[in-house]
Amino acid sequence: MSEAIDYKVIGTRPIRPDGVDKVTGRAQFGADLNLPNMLYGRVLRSPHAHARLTRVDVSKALEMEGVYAAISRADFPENPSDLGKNIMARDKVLYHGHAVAAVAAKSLICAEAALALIETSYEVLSPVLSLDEAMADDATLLDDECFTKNLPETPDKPSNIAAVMTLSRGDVEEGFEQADVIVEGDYNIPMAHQGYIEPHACIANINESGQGSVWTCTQGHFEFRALTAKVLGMNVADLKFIASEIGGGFGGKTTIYLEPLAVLLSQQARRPVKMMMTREEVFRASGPAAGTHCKIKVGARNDGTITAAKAWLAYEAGAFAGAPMGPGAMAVFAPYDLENFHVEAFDVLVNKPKVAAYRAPGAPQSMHAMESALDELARKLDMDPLDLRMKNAASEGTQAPYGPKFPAIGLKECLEAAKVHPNYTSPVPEGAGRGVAVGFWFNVGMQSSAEVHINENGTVTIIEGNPDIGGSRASMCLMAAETLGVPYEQIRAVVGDTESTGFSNVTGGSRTTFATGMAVIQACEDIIGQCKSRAAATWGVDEDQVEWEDGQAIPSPGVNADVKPLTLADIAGNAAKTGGPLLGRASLNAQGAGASFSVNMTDLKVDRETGKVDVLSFTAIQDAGTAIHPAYVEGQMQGGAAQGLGWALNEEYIYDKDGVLENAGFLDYRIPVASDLPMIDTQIIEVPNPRHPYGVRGVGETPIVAPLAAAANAIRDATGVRINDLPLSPPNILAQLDNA
Amino acid sequence: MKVVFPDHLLQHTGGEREVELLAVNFRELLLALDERWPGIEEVLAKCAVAIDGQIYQDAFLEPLHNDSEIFFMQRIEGG
Amino acid sequence: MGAFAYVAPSSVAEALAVLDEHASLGKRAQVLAGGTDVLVQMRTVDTQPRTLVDIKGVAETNRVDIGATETFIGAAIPSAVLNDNAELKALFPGVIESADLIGSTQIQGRASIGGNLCNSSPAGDTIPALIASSGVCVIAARGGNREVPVEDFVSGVGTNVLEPNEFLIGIKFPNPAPGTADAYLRFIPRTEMDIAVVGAGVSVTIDENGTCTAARVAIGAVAPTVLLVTRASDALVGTQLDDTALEAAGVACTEAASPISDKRGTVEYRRKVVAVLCRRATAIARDRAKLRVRTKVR
Amino acid sequence: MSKVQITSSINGESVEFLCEPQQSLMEILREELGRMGTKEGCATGDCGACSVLVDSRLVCSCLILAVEAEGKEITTIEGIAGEDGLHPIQQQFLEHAALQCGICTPGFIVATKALLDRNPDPDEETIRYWLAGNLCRCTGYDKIIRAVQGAAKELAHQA
Repeated sequence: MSEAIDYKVIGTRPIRPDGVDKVTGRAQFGADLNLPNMLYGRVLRSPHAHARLTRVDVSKALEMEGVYAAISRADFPENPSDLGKNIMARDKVLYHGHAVAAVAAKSLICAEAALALIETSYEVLSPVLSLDEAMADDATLLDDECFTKNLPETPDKPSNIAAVMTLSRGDVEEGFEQADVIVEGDYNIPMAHQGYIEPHACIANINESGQGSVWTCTQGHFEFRALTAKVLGMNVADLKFIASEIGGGFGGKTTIYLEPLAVLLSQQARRPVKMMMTREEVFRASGPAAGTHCKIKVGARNDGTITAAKAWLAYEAGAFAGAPMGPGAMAVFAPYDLENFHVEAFDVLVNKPKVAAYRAPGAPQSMHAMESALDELARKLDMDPLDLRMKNAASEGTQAPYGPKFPAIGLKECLEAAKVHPNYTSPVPEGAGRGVAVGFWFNVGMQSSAEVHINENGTVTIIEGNPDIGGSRASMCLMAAETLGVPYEQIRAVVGDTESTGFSNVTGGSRTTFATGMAVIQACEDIIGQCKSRAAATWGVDEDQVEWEDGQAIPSPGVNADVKPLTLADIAGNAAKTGGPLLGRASLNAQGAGASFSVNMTDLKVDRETGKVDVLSFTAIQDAGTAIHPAYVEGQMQGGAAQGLGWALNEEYIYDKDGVLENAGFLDYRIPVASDLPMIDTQIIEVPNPRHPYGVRGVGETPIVAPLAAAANAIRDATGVRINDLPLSPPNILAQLDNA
Repeated sequence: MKVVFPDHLLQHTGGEREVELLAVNFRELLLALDERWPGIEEVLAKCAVAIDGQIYQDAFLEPLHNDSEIFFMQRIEGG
Repeated sequence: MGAFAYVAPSSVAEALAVLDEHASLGKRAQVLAGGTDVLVQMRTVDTQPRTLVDIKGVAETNRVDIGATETFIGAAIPSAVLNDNAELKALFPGVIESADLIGSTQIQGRASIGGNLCNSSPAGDTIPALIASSGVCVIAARGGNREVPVEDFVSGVGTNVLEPNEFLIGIKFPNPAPGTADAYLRFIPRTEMDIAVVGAGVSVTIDENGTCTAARVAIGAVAPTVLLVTRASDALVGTQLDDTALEAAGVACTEAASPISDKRGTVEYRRKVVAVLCRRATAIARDRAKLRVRTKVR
Repeated sequence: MSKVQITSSINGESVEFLCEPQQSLMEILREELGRMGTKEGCATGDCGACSVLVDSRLVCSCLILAVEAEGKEITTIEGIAGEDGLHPIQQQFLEHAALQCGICTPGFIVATKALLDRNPDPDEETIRYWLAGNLCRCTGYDKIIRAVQGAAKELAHQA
């Protein structure tokens, strides 16, 4: 670990600026705004998983009293993108729950009644519901125009395989020949949902000329504006998007569903239109994580050195292309220094909702397969599973499987910490099993903007463009406090709307504290420069004779000026005389986000008569770079662990033979409840990212990756039986124990 | 400098995985590559790139050195 | 299209009059107690208008009456209230723990035994426990109350013997004889918040020698209705309730079960686990009964 | 459709409203009365975000008809803080960073209030089972449980 830097406020755990509003019920989420004269919008959804939509007629609904607008495909621009077709079905419906029409009415009850008056006819087609079915040569096609991308030559006939991707190095077959031990496995994971507690909701208020505003719960209101404008053929400058507080997203609120519908309905009705998905609609018609089928083969020498690794990864894209098979393929072997590997990945259309990002999209599925295979390899080699990973671990300078050499990374530090952690060194509880696994995510930078306003009393207002999901406003305030040298309490952070601050990409990819933080720091540096110049003007000295220290301007050492230091408040109070208000700003496209690695371990107990799993302990160790607000870093690690465990143990999309989701509610889509989990121990490893002023890496996504295999490996340890397919639900476990 | 393409771009480079080129920044590199394989610039513009180990989603103005290692890769987004 | 209406009668007679009027006019009425099933159904699978007849204002449906020989539990009492009744808990621990398993703390603030029974789901948590403890439904009807043993109340998935102009007032139980105790177990994948994948309610009576003299075993979520498994009882009576006897009762449950595969479990899984729960619940009931051999609980 | 007039007490204040017989208390609280602190996560009683106290008992406001609120005393999240500021439960949630997105927080705080009102010193297992009907997808519950433990301690200290 690198030397600890002595920060003043970074690393402390102050109360978040939005906290009081959230514990008192004042915070306004997507559905929490009502406007005068507002209507309620509802969506009619397809009762079929795959059908030609031969007729849709909203005219009778429009005649109903209390109904002010009704729309269907005819109201949208021609030549839609896939996103446009997902927002509103055109010639085909491609999943059960696909939107086919929408109405706006004076009440929810009235809107619901109006849906029954919309006339539709369908020519039902057979649904394609599994990867095997979809990839078969004679498969029913979702899209006759889908020709597999990235092949050396474009194929001459369409298929459900939207794209393939390969990654390779060395010679795998030769590598396997060098191996003393080879393990192979075949792993299936069904679709799972992000399960944010707040359903999608928005209000659009659009005038006759197509100008107006949209209030919405989103991970990125600038990108929602861009996507909505594109789907509707509108001008982004005519639309103001305001991000409400957001009740969880985890990737699921990086794309739009309701917004274009609300905009069109509002424009037609000339009144504000509020739309809220029901929980059932969230499950049926927003984007879950891809279901996968992964095959892994790994060979090693007796000393544990991996000589070759091979992966075949098929991802369900849902109704439209775009499964995260690329990152899945790039992540699968990322923690390891491999000479010979080959990865082949597929983006496959099936009649299920179009998948969306879910925390480290693509990585949990492929890495579950690899980390399970490594557990088997360690058993065959009779080697400690952490030692096996350490033997092959990537470190600074290792050529990553996806190309470049890694800069400073913290995998080995995490493995070392795990090896001596009490959850690893203590005896495994009677009847339980212990599993370990490694997680990884790239993290990204991208575009961010920030403005820093110094108020007349020296307090600071930060305006940034990233919705705050997990406490990022607190992190922004901390980084600004550190940079400016003023107390945290003196700073407020605000998420501006699309008209009040510069463009920012979504809150996602673990980028906000990294990239938006970088913008905030630069904006603060801009302020410091201005303050120095104001102080110089006040004192009548040159700018280079002023320094900024502990939140005040002081004369540089050796400068002979008999002046008192000027605090931020002093300079702000006198701003009118020295050039007007103080406003700092920065906008950037942040590069150099640092990859983050984790090691998870868990003790699980299995009831061999019922297959029920008890989670006895869980430890998450992760290289977070510098932890700006450690409590929220721990929170990300704990939340990711809970989501990963949920996916491992009970969460799954269950479809009937017609492609109808059978568990579209929190009763049967079983996310972990409080009594399912123990306290989740965390250990933050801080290997600073050299590309960030304070060493931030990005934290939010890596935590969901390792729990899947850690749980599977613990159950293998507890029962002696390797169960390849998730979830490790009681019926699955009991069936596998009986088969063994 | 060394420029490396991933498998899915080989269809655009006639199967060449690695080339040596000279350019002072990334923008010039793209132009040089496009000269060699007309049309590839448009494809590469949609890629991320790693320059000496650092991943850039958009590297347009990044300076390059004679001994730089450049890997094109798929863009990463996140949740 | 009709509309929703809500009435809250304050007596049995008034409630019956409302139900009768609707029945005679062919209008739909539905009795509402805690509403934890009714409201969900109204919002999802059955959105058609109806008159909701809230019986919580009818005193009898809120009464707990622990008599010398029998106990009456009103149909509309929330689980949370039952759970706070220590005397009731001591008498029928299995029945109360079944009520305590319905949903979350919030659900228990509303959900009632009567509602659980009238919802008539094969997976209803209280039903196996009510049957095991020989519960009898007290039904308000126009000619006076009528009584139906719980095992005869549910007629199919979601259906029961109530006429449209009747409603359930409560359940009565014979007070447990010396050496008698009950227990209920259900299996769910999580620790809370799920619908039973399998449930088993057991009541046993043992004599001073530890010999089982009477037993009732009822199993849930493994057939269209909750089953009273007499062959399981037969396997227990006359034994010391040892492992062999428990095993045999479990096998009888597996044989009696005719489950389906659905999103909550497979046929094979349910058949297997029903035996496990029968064994485990019987062991709990047995251990409780041993503590009561010489003492009548009331 | 004929609306029904209802009078309830909400956070100690007498409130009259009109509702359709099939509307839930949650819908009326939010869409008619503007008490937006009570959140909708599922409307089927599975997530606990809409938790309120009705005559001091913890319930999901999505599973009560608004007409059933006649004459009842309802406490929502807006009624938890006292005249002197935040309730210790709210304060402890802040100090323990027991919220990330915050959508589940009002429900958790109302449910915690109901727990500590009846059991001032619950153990971890009791807390976890009591709160099993409140779903949180962000925190993994760890910091929430610690906040509840902290609140119990704080309240005992104040008593």
